Amino acid sequence: MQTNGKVAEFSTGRKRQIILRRLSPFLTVLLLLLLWQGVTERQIISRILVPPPADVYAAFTAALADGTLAKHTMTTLGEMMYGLLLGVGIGLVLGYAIAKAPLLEYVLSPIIVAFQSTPIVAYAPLLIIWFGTGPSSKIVTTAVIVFFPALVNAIVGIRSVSPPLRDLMRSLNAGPWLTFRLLELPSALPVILAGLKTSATLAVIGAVVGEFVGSGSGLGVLVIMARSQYNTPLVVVTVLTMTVIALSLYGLVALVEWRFLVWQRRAAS
Amino acid sequence: MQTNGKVAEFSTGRKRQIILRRLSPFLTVLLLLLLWQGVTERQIISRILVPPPADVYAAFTAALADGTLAKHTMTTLGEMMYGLLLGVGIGLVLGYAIAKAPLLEYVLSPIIVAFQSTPIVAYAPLLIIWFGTGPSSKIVTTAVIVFFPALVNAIVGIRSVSPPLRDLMRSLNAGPWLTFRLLELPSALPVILAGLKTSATLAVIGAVVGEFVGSGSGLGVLVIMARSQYNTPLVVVTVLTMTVIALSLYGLVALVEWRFLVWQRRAAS
Amino acid sequence: TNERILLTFIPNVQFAPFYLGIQHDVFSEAGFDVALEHLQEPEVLDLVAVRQANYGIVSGEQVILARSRGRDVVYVFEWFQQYPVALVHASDLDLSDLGALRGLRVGIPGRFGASYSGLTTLLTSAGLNETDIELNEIGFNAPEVFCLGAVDAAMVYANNEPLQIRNLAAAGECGDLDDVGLIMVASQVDLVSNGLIVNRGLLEESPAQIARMVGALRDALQITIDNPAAAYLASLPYVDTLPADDALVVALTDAAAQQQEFLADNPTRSEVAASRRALAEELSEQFDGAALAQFHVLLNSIDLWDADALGFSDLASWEAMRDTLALMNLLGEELGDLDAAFSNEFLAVSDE
Amino acid sequence: MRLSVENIEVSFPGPAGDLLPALGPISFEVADDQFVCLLGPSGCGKSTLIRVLAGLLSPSAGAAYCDRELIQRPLAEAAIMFQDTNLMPWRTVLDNIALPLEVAGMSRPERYGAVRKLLPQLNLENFELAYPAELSGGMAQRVSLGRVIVQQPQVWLLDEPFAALDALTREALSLELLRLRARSRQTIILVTHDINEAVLLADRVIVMSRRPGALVADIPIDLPRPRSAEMIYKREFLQLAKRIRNCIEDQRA
Amino acid sequence: MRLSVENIEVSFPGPAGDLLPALGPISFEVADDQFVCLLGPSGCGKSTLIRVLAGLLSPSAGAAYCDRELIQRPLAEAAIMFQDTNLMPWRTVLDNIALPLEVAGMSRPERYGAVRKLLPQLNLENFELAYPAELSGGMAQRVSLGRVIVQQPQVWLLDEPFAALDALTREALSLELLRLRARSRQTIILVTHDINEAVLLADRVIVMSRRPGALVADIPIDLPRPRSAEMIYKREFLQLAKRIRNCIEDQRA
Ligand SMILES: Nc1ncnc2c1ncn2[C@@H]1O[C@H](COP(=O)(O)OP(=O)(O)OP(=O)(O)O)[C@@H](O)[C@H]1O
Ligand SMILES: Nc1ncnc2c1ncn2[C@@H]1O[C@H](COP(=O)(O)OP(=O)(O)OP(=O)(O)O)[C@@H](O)[C@H]1O
Ligand SMILES: [Mg+2]
Ligand SMILES: [Mg+2]
Repeated sequence: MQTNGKVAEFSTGRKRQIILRRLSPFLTVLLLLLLWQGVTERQIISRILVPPPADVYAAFTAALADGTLAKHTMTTLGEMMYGLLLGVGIGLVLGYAIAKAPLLEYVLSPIIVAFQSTPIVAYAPLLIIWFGTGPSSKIVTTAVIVFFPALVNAIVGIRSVSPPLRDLMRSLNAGPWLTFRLLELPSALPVILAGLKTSATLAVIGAVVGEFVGSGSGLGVLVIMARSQYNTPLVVVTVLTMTVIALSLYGLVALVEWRFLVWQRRAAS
Repeated sequence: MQTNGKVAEFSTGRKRQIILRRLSPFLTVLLLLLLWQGVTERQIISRILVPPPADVYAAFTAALADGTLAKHTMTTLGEMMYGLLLGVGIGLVLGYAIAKAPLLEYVLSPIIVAFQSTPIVAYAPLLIIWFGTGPSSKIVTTAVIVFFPALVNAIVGIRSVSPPLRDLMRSLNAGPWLTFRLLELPSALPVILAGLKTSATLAVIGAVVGEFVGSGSGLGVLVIMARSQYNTPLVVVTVLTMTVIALSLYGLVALVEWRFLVWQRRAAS
Repeated sequence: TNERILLTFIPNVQFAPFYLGIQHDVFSEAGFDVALEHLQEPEVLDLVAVRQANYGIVSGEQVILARSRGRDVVYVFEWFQQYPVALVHASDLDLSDLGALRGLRVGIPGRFGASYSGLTTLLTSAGLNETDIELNEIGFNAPEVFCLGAVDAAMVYANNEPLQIRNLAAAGECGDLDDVGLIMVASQVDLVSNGLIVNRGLLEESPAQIARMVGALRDALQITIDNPAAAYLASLPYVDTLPADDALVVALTDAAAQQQEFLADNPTRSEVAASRRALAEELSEQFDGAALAQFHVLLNSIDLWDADALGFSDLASWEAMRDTLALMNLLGEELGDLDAAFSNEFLAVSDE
Repeated sequence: MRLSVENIEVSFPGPAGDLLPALGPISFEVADDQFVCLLGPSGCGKSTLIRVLAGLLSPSAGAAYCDRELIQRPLAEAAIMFQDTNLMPWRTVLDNIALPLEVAGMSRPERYGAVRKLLPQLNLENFELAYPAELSGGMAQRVSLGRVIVQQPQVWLLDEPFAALDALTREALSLELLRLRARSRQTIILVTHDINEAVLLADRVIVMSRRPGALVADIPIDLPRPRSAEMIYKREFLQLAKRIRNCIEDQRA
Repeated sequence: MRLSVENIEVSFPGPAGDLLPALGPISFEVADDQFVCLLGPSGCGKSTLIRVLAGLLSPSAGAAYCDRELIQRPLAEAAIMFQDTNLMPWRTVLDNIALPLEVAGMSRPERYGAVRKLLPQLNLENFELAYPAELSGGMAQRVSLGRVIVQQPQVWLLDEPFAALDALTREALSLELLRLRARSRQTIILVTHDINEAVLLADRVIVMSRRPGALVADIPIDLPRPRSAEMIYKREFLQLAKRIRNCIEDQRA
C-alpha cells in the first residue's frame, strides 16, 4: 500500500516536472512579449528603435500575406541547410581524423583557424567570383562558420573515449566502422551534440552574413532592405524569423540529446 | 643494458615526435606561402584578388613602420580580450548554473539562442545608443559571439561529471566551491577547452564585426579602409594579423590543454 | 560646445572637409568642439532621429525614406551638389543610348541605397524595367568583379571606383580593357544627394546653433574646394591608410602654400578649378598612380561638391528623388510635405 | 560512535517508471566502536545500505541514526570506501589519497607529508606520481583505502575493500586495519564476501537475505583480541565460519 | 588451443620518461584445453600478461604464441574478461552482453535470443533493461562474464572474474564454467586471488613473483574431474592449497 502510494506520488511529481519543462520556453517568450509591450508603451526606448508588438504583428501579417517572408525564409533555410550539412559534415569527419592522428591538428590548425577568424568582407570578392551571387556563396559562408564547433567538439569527444572500452572493441576484432558506430559515436555524442548546438545557432548568422555580401533574396537581404527603408517593424519580423529558425534547429539538437542520452539522465538521478 | 638501450631509443623517438609536432604548424605555413607565391606568379588567380607575397610584405613593413598596424591591432586586441573575458565568463557561469538546474536551460534558451542568431545590423542602433561607438560596443559584440560555445560546452562538461565522484566529494563534505575546483573543473576541462577553442577563434570575428558597425580604429576598420581604397595587399596584411591573433589565442588554449591534460594523454598511450 | 557629427562608412579622404574643418579651427571658431564618428547610414539617421546626436551626414534619399517611417529629421545643407552615383562600363561598349543596357549584366551592391535609386533612375529615363537587365548583387566589390569580366557594367560612386578600375587596367590586370566610360545619374535627372541633417527638435530649439554649424561646414567645404592639397594634408591624421610618403607630403605642403598665395587674389571658381587640374598634372609627373589614387579621389569628389552657392538644395531634386523612391515602392505611409524635409534658410542666416 | 538503522527500505525507479525495492526493511544497531562485517548475496543491497549510512542516499522509508542523530547528510566523522575504486583519473596517487585533506583545507606540504607516511603500509611507495590508469586493479584499491585511512575517521564504511587483493596483501592490510583500530577504537562496517575474513576481523557478522536484503542472522564473534592469521585454524573460528556459511546456504532454497 | 609465452617482458613508460618493468621475463606453455589459474601478488603483472595473450599489448621483449602463431592482434577464438567490468554505460544489460554478437553481425532478434537464454544462469533475469550505473558491483561483474560466455570462445582469458561475488554465486558460476567447458573443452586462463578457487577449478596453478612478475611455481592439480564444492575438505585438496600458500608466503621475505 505504502509503496503503491509512493509510486503514484513519484510519477505525478515527475509528470508535473516534465510539463513545467515543456511549458517554460513558452512562458519565457510570453514574459518577453509583456516586457516588450511595457517598454514600448512607456516609451522607455524610442518606438523608432523598438517598435511596439502591434506594429510588428501588422508588419508580420503583411509580409506573410504578400509572400515576401516565405520567399526570403525559404532562400535562407535552403542555404543554411546545405551549409550545415557541408560544414558539420566536414567538421565531424576532419575532427575524427584529427582525433586519430593528432599530428594533423598541428598541421591543419593554421589553415583552419585562419578560415574561422577571417571576416567575410576580406574575401568577399573571391567568394563572388568563385561562387557567384547565388546560394552557393552563402552555403560556403555558412559551412565555414558552422564547421569549427563541429570540428573541435568532435576531436574532444572522440579523444575522450575510454581506453579500456577501446581495448574491448579491439578484443572483439571490431573494424573502424563498427568501433565508430558502437563505441566512439555514442561515447562522444554528448560533446558532439554540444558542438552541434553552437553550429545550429551560428548557421543562421553564416547564411545571413553571406547574403550581406551580395544577394537577391534571403532574410539577410530582407533585413538590410527593411533597415534601409527604415521599416523597423519589418526588421524585427525578419530577426524574429531568424530566431525561430535558430531555435528550431537548436530544439532539434536538444531533442536528439534528450532521446539518446537517457542513460546519462538515469545515471545522474 | 638492453633496457637502457630501450630507454634511450624510446626517449629519442619521443623527442623526435615532439619536435616534428612543434615544427609542423610552421611547415604548413611555409607550404601555404609557397603555394601562394606559385598561384600569384602563374596568375592562377588574378593579382587583383590575391596579391603576391612580395606586395603584401611591402604593405606589411609600411604599415608596421608608420605604426598603423600596431595602433589598430592594439584597439582590436583590447576589445577582444575584454569581450572574451566577459562572454566566456558569463558563458561558463551560466553554463554551470544550467548544468545544475536543467530547468534554466528551458527557460533561458529562447533568449540565449535569439542573442546568438541575430545579426548585429539588426540591433546596431540600440548597441550604439547603449554602448556608444567606443570600445564597449565591440566588447559587447565579441562577448555575445564567444558566449555561446563557452556556455554549451560548460553545460555538457559539468553534466558529464561522474556521479560516483560527485558522491565522493559529498561524502567529504566538500562545499560547492571545492567541488567545482577539485572535481567539476578538472573533469569538465577537456570539453570546456574545446568550447574555448571555438570562442577564441570567434573572438576576432566578434570584435571586427563590432567595428564594422561604427568605429574609428581597429583591424575591422583597417580592413574596410584598405578595401575601400582597393589596397588589397593591406587587406591581406590586416587579415593575416587577425589570423595571427586568432592562432595565438587558439595556441594558448591548446597549451593549457597540453599542460593540464597530461593524464588523458598518459591514459591513452 | 562638444558636438558629435556622425559620418557614414569609415574614415576616408572623401570626408576631408570635416577633417580640415577641425584641423584649421573652422569648427572651433564657430564655437564647436567637434568629434567625428563613422557609422552605417541608417544608424546615423536613427541616432539623429532620437537625438542621440545633433548632426549627421546622410544622403537625401535616406531623409525621404526615414521621414516616411516617422523620423522627423531635416536636411539643412546639401554637401554633394551632384548625385555621386554613376554607371561604369567598358569604353568600347556604346551606351550613348541608354536603351542599349537591355540584356546586359549590371552589378550593384544590393537592392538598397543610393546605387539602387541611381540605377532605377537611369533605367526609367531609358524607358527600361529592372527585368530588362540582368541584375547582379555583387556587394561593394565592383572594381574586381567588373575588371574580371563578371559583369558588363556596374553602379559605382563616380569619385572612387572608376579611378580604381582605371588604375587596375593601367596595371594590365583587367584583360583587354583599356578605358571605362561613365554615365552619371546626375546627367539624366537631378537627384538630391548627401548632406547634413538635424533633428526637428533641435531645429526648433536652437536654430542659431544650426546656422553656425552650417556656416562652419560651408566654410570648411569651401576651403577644401579651393585648396585640396591642404585638405589632403589635414586628412592624414584621420585616415591612417592614406598614401603619404615624405616626398608626397613635402610636395603637397608646397602646393598648399602656393595655393594660399594664389587664393589671395580672389580667383574665380573656374580659375580655381583650373588650378586643381594643374596641380594634378604637376603631381602625376612626380608620383605614380597608386601614390596619388586617394588624392585623385579627393579631386573627383570636389568636382561633385563644387557649386556657385554651396549647400543649397532645390525642391525639384527632392521631388525627383521622391518619385524614384515611390516608383521603387520603398516608401512608408507617413510621407508628409516634402517642404518639411529640407531647409535652405540656415544658409541665408549664416550669410549675415 | 553508535549507528542505528531502523526499518530502512530503499527503492529505485525502474525502467518502466515503477519502483524496485533494493533493500530492507532492515533494522539493527551498531554499538560504539563495534566492528561489524556485512555479508550477503550479490545485489542484496549492501552497498546501498552503506550509502545510506554515509548520508549519500536517503532511504525511501525508515531512518538511520548516528549517536541518536538522524543521518541526513554525510557526517564529518565518517569515511566511505566505495566498492569501485572511484579515483579521479586526473590526479596522481599522491593527490588522490590527499584529496580529503585538501578538502579539509590542509596545506600541500602537510598533506603530502601525511600521505607519504602512509604509502609504505599500502605498498605504493614508488607509485606516488602514477595516474590511476597506470595502476593495477589491486593498487587502485589500495589507493582508495589510503584515501579513507588518511581521514582518520571515527566511523569507517568499507565496501569490499580487499576484493581485488591477493591473500597476502589482504591479510597484511586487514591486520593493519585492526592495528589502527586498536590504538583508537572506532566503529567499522565492512562489506565482504569472504567468510574467514569476516570472522577474523569482526565483533559481529550480519548476514543479509537476497534482494531486497533483510536481516537473516546477526552473529556475535566472541573470539579474543588481538586476532591473528593463525586463528583461522582454531576450532571456535571454524565453528563460527561454519555457522555463517550455513546461514548463507539456507537461502539457496 | 595451445598458448605459449616465451621470455615475455613488458615495461611501461614511467612518469620521468624512463621505463618501468611491469612483467617478466616469464615463459610457460598451456597445452590444448588446459585450465590454468594465475596467482600472484597485487601489481605483479597478471593483468598485463592477460592483455598480452589477448593481443591487446605487444610485449617489450619475448613473444606469445597461440597454436604456434605469433599473437599480434586479438584472436577471433579468444575472449577476454577485464578486471574492471568495462561495460558501456549507454547500453542496457541486454545490449552490453549482446555486444560481441552485434560486432559479429548477428541480427537483433537472434542476439537478444541468445543473451536471454544466458540471463538465468547469471541471475540477471529482471535486469535486462537496466543500465550499468543501476547495477550492483557483483551484477556488473556477471554482465561482464556474460559478455564472454556469449562469445563461446576457444580461449578464455578471465581476469579475476568472481572477485566481487559472494561465496554462493561464485561457486555457482565457477561450477557453471566447468560445466560449459566439460561439454566442449577449451583453454582457460583465469586470474584469481583465491587459492581454494584456483585448486578447485584448475588443471594447473601458476604462481608469479612480485613485480616484475616471474614464474615462481607451476603446480599441476591432479584432482579428479568432475570437481565439486565438497572436495575442498579432502586431504589432497588441502595439501595442494597448503603448497600454493607456501609458495606465496615464501616471497614475503
Ligand atoms: N542507482 C540505482 N538505480 C537503480 N537501481 C539501483 C541503483 N543502485 C543499486 N540499484 C539496485 O539495488 C540493488 C542493490 O544494489 P547494491 O549495490 O546495494 O547491492 P550489493 O549488495 O552491494 O551487491 P554486490 O555485492 O553485488 O555489490 C541491486 O539490485 C541494484 O540493481
Ligand atoms: N598503462 C600502464 N601504464 C603504466 N604502468 C602500468 C600500466 N598498466 C599497468 N602498469 C603497471 O604494471 C604493473 C602490473 O600491472 P598489472 O595490472 O598487470 O598487475 P596485476 O598483477 O594485474 O595486479 P592486480 O592483482 O592488482 O590486478 C603495475 O605495477 C602497474 O603499475
Ligand atoms: Mg555492492
Ligand atoms: Mg590485475
